Amino acid sequence: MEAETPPQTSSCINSGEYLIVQKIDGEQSRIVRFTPKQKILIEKLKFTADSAFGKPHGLFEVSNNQCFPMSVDRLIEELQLQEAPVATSVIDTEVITFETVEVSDPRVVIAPSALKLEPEQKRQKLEMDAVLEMKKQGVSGQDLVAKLVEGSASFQTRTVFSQSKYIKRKAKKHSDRVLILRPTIRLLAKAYYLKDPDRLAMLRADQLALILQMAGVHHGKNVIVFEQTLGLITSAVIERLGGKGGCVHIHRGAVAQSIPCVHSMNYDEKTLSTFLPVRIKCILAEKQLPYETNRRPFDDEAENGGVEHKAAEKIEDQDLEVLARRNERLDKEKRGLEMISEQKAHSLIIGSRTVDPISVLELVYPKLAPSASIVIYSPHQNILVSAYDWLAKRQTINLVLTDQMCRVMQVLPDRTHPLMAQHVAGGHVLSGIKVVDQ
Amino acid sequence: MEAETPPQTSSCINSGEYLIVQKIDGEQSRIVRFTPKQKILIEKLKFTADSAFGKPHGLFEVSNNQCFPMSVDRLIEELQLQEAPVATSVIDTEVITFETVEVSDPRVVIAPSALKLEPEQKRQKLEMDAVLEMKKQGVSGQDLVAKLVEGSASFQTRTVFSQSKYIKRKAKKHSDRVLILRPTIRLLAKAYYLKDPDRLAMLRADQLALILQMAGVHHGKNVIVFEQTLGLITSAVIERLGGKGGCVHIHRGAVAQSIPCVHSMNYDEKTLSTFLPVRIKCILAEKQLPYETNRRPFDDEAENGGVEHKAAEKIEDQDLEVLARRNERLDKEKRGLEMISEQKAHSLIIGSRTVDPISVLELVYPKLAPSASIVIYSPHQNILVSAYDWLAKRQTINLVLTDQMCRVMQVLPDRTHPLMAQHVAGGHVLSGIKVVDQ
Amino acid sequence: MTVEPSFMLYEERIREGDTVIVYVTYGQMVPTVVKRGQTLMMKYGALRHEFIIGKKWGQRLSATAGYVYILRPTSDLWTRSLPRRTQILYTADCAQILSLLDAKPGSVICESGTGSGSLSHAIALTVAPSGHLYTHDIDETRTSKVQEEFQTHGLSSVTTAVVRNVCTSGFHVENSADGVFLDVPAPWEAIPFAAKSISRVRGGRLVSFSPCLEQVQRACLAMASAGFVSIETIELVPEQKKIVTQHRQSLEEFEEIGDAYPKERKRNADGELVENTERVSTAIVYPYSQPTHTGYLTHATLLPVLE
Amino acid sequence: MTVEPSFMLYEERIREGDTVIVYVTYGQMVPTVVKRGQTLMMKYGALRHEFIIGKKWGQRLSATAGYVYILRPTSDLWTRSLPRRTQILYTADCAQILSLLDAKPGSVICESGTGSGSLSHAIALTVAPSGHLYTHDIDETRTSKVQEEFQTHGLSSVTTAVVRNVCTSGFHVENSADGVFLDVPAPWEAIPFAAKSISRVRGGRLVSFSPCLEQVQRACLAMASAGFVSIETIELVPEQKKIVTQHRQSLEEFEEIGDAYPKERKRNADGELVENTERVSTAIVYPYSQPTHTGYLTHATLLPVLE
Repeated sequence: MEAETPPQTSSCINSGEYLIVQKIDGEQSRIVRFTPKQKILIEKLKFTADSAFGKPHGLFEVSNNQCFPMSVDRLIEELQLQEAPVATSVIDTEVITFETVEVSDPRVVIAPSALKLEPEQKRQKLEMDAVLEMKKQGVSGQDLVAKLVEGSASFQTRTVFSQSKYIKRKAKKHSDRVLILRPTIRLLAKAYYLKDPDRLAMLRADQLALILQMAGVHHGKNVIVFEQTLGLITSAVIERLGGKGGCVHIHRGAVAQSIPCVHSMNYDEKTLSTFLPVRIKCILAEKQLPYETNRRPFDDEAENGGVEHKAAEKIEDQDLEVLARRNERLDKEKRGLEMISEQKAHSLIIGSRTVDPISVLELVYPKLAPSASIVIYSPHQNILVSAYDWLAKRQTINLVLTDQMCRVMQVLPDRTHPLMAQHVAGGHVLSGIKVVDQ
Repeated sequence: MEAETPPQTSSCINSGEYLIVQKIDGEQSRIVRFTPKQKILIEKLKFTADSAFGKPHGLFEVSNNQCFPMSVDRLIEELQLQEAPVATSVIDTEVITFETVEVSDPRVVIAPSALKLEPEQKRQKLEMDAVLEMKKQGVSGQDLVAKLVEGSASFQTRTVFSQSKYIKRKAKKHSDRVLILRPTIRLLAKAYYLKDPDRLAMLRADQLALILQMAGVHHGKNVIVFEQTLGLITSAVIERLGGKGGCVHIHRGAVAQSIPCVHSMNYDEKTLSTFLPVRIKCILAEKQLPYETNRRPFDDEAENGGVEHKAAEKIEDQDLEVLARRNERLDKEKRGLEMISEQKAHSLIIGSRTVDPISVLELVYPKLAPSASIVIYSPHQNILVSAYDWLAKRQTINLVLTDQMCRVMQVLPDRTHPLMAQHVAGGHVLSGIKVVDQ
Repeated sequence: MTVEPSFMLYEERIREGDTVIVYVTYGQMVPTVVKRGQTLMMKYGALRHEFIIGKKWGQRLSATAGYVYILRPTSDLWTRSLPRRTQILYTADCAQILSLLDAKPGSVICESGTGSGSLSHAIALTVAPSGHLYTHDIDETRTSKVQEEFQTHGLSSVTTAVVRNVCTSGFHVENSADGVFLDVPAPWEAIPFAAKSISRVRGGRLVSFSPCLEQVQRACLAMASAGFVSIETIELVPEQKKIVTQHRQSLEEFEEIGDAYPKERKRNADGELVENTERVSTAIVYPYSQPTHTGYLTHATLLPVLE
Repeated sequence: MTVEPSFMLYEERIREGDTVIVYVTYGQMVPTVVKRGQTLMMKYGALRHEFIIGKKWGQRLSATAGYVYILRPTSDLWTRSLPRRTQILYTADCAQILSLLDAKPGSVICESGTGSGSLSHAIALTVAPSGHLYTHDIDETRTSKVQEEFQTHGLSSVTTAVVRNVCTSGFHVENSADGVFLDVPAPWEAIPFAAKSISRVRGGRLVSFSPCLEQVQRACLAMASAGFVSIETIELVPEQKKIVTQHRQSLEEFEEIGDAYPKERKRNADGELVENTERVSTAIVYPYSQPTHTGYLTHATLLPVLE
């Protein structure tokens, strides 16, 4: 048995840390590196990173460009106050009318005749200037809601039920509560999926979870990964290895790039020791190649990336530190290539967007250890059907193609149903096990 | 306006009628032609067809090989008696344990060690002989359940909740209540789907409904159908036309065969007047061909059919009646071919199992009226992707590929959830609209 | 004799008074009644109605700033293009409801509420010419709007629109319907009335649409108490896909040209133009965000009453 | 020094004491502990354990009546082949639960109930070697069985199985867990105890699995009252597919040879053997009947407590 790793006792926010920022009841999730003097922006809320340093991860209230730790108990009291009238079993037609507004069905054309403003929107429009004025004056979200509710002409005539709805809607719009959390694979997956599913090959968090389980990724395993999912699969594998085993990351160019999901997990050195980037070139050549020192690595991906962080490497040959880093990289690559050539890999994960998985299988499959798990993800079922045929011809067993629906339920008194609309883009997972005859 | 068709006032069962037979709470649905002296069998229940003649369609109780009309009120009283204890909010672990038994997951291997009999099954096994004996003596299902419950050793020790479950399970097994219903497209679709999804190209009832709506099938429309779904699509179209318009049914061989779903709907002559079978040969030749009187039509389908009824046609050239029928057939085929050649068809529906839809499109698409709806069903997404490409090249507009999940909910007090397992095989629906430039 | 325009006449060419669906793109359709002297103003330009009359259905026409297609109205196109006044039942649910009602020419159907009239049109077209639709709503503006539409669409003779709260006053007809459809906030209140409206001698079908499960639970209990059998609740979740062409890059190609902007040719390391890689047609879920729930459909049968 | 067998040792060859998964077909797998002198009896023949020892993991072996493969146990294979003692959590749910718990090496996780031990194994393998699983069940036969399995599988040092009703007595550890998983009939009773078991300084995650919506509704209320935030309920519905080769018959071919028994060649009208038509590989839903619901997963976060 290995020595125990110390439990993560520090839940204080440090400068330089990547963090997840969410508004309570908000839609977005942002991954931000908190550096001194930085302004953090989330759904129109703004505060300085410095105001968070040294505070424990968790709930904050934003006011005057500063964030202040806030007790969860207070939040819950407020929520219960808002929810209380809802918990009765009143049902009125407003339920349905309101939900109609929430559904954004892209198949519906709103004909000109329907484009008139709803009465309430009209009211809101008139109030907007006042709201902006109050915000400027630094009135907190909570007070803002109170003022709005007070001033709403029609509020007195509403039913108890729709009153609570009204308060809640307002609270959502003007909330100034944010969660500042340590990134987890699950939160990263969700944030990138909602932000740009295309760049992530439409990989949903629930499918990522399935991939890890089907590939049997645990402490000490050797896993080969080829992915086009912003480093998400690689990062998840690294976390699950927990500092022992290896995650061979097959990458384009001289240095692994466009893998923000690896960087933003704030991994310590021990955890990162299993991260073994290997150049495609070396895989193609079936041996380690020297670096061509006169050429800079391809960097068009960094240009097109549109991601919030990029590999910090800049190659300057004179720099000793850089040389040391290159040597470390070569050492790790050597370990990765040995894992392949010596048939020591227990799992192969392919998460591809443009590359045909068969092209990877042709090079890597023969080098897998027998009994290895193969898991291939693609947003395109056709691509996996071909891969299935390829694997079936090589007597791969336990072959199965799965797809899964993941729906969020709205659970509220007398209003329980699946969400009316949701991001559903996703892919398919093909898995199997390599066996040998002799 | 046309004269009104008389409302279907006769709800009495006639000899020669096709009927749907279901047990209350049963799993199966059978389509049977009730003829004199016939024995009707449904989930181990047996009665003579004669005992149903002249009675209204609806609920029956079976006893001594006879069926007797039964009032729904009695059934409901009994059900409420059974359900009453369930309506409380008691929850115990039995809920979950019991549901495990219900789930039949084919992916699970029951290892030898788990193959021991559950205690309750053991008890039941011992009781089985007694049950069979009572049944022979003509004891009704209701009494049988009473006796079983009485005699069950463990019954007294059960909770109220599981007692009601127990009664219900027993009631289900020994129920002697059957529904004898006039067939509807919906019931036929469900019955054939559960019986043999392969022969039906896995077409589910909910997808059939979507096809009809996307194809815009209504009174007076002209619709071309090529299908390999036992006549189900054709029959549904005929019903929706209601005696006006045309349903061109493109079929193999000399006579339309393997279309039990058309026969078992008991259509009157007026409704059937829109059924226009056209031979593939004539479509290929782009003209009506004479019958080759010396050759019998292909009939291997009738052999392989495995369906409960087949086209009653037998060709005997001497027979005048047969000649008359052939002439009628030729007349209808002529109408069908004219509808195609004169570009009068408003919809094309393809529901294929082995035939490439493109092969049908090549012959029929150019002949559709502009603004015609095209709807193609296939269990294979790949096949529809090719058809999509074919149609897109011909400027077909409004192209969309849809798939839909259809889940049944269990709605019971404190036990509401989607069914744990269900038939899910199905297909995909591609639809579009033909337009013209000039 | 002049014939009134109707959704149920299938003439080859467009006449004045016809309702046409002006199709711009998949997401853009506008229903219009053709009337001399009028001009349709769209995002993509103007189109004079004179220009539409006499043209073939399904024909492509030039507007001032692009092409449009003039389509024959169908139940589905009407649902997708109608002016939205309230929550709307989409084609997948409409199709299923017609099937669960066993609707066909000759059926007598009661509906409440009328709402946008999306389902009302689907039912009217299905039961015509010998059946009838009675549609009920508590909001007079809705019933009169749908009545007006039925008039314009040639469906007046098979429809009756009634201002009525079916939960308190029941349906316009009793002992005569083959099917009843409910889309009301408290279906359990309307269910005993639904049973009354169904023909005793023929029996009939009931379908209730509810977004929330709590409504479904109460509706199921009410149906059982009202004598309905074969009670079942289903949920449909359609998924829309589109076809795209997809790369099948080899690892070598990926190393050379990367994955970015696959539509363009790329220069390789030696400055040569590199061919696009092999592509296949494939279906992807699109749009990425889709409706994942509309409502539960609870359906049941009322058997004929034994005399 | 002899090393004890373990799911977490990745030797190339099989040793005595190892648990192997004997794979016959997709639906047929048997887990066995290899022991000299024993023989595995299967439907497809007998296999002497002597014959297994020293072989490579993943190797094909001949039994008396056919081939089998000897696989290295993984979390998924164990779930699919384990002796079923009770309701079981399948791989799709296990995978999701691990993710929702943010489980990783070093995590301290509490679970109740233990049940078949399917999820227990998945958790133990994930948190090893520096984390710990505390699994609770009211049924002593289940905890002792899983304890025995953990022993055999080399997972004892990272697991503790406790006979305990968490709904009345809470969890074995307090103020120390990173995650709590509940699969109990009345989760709302256990939720306040779950909050207590979670580390105050680190905070943690809660996941509750319930088949019925009524359980979910009460659990959500209980979570909110116990101070959890970001409460969300999801449902997973996996769909399994298999690849088949599918005809692309032309209409002419269909007219000639029909659609029946496509695997055989057919004689045409002139008695000639006709070639099979073109085929493509395609995915179909298989088996036709599949699990469509296991349970809802409600998950939430307990934030670190401000000191």
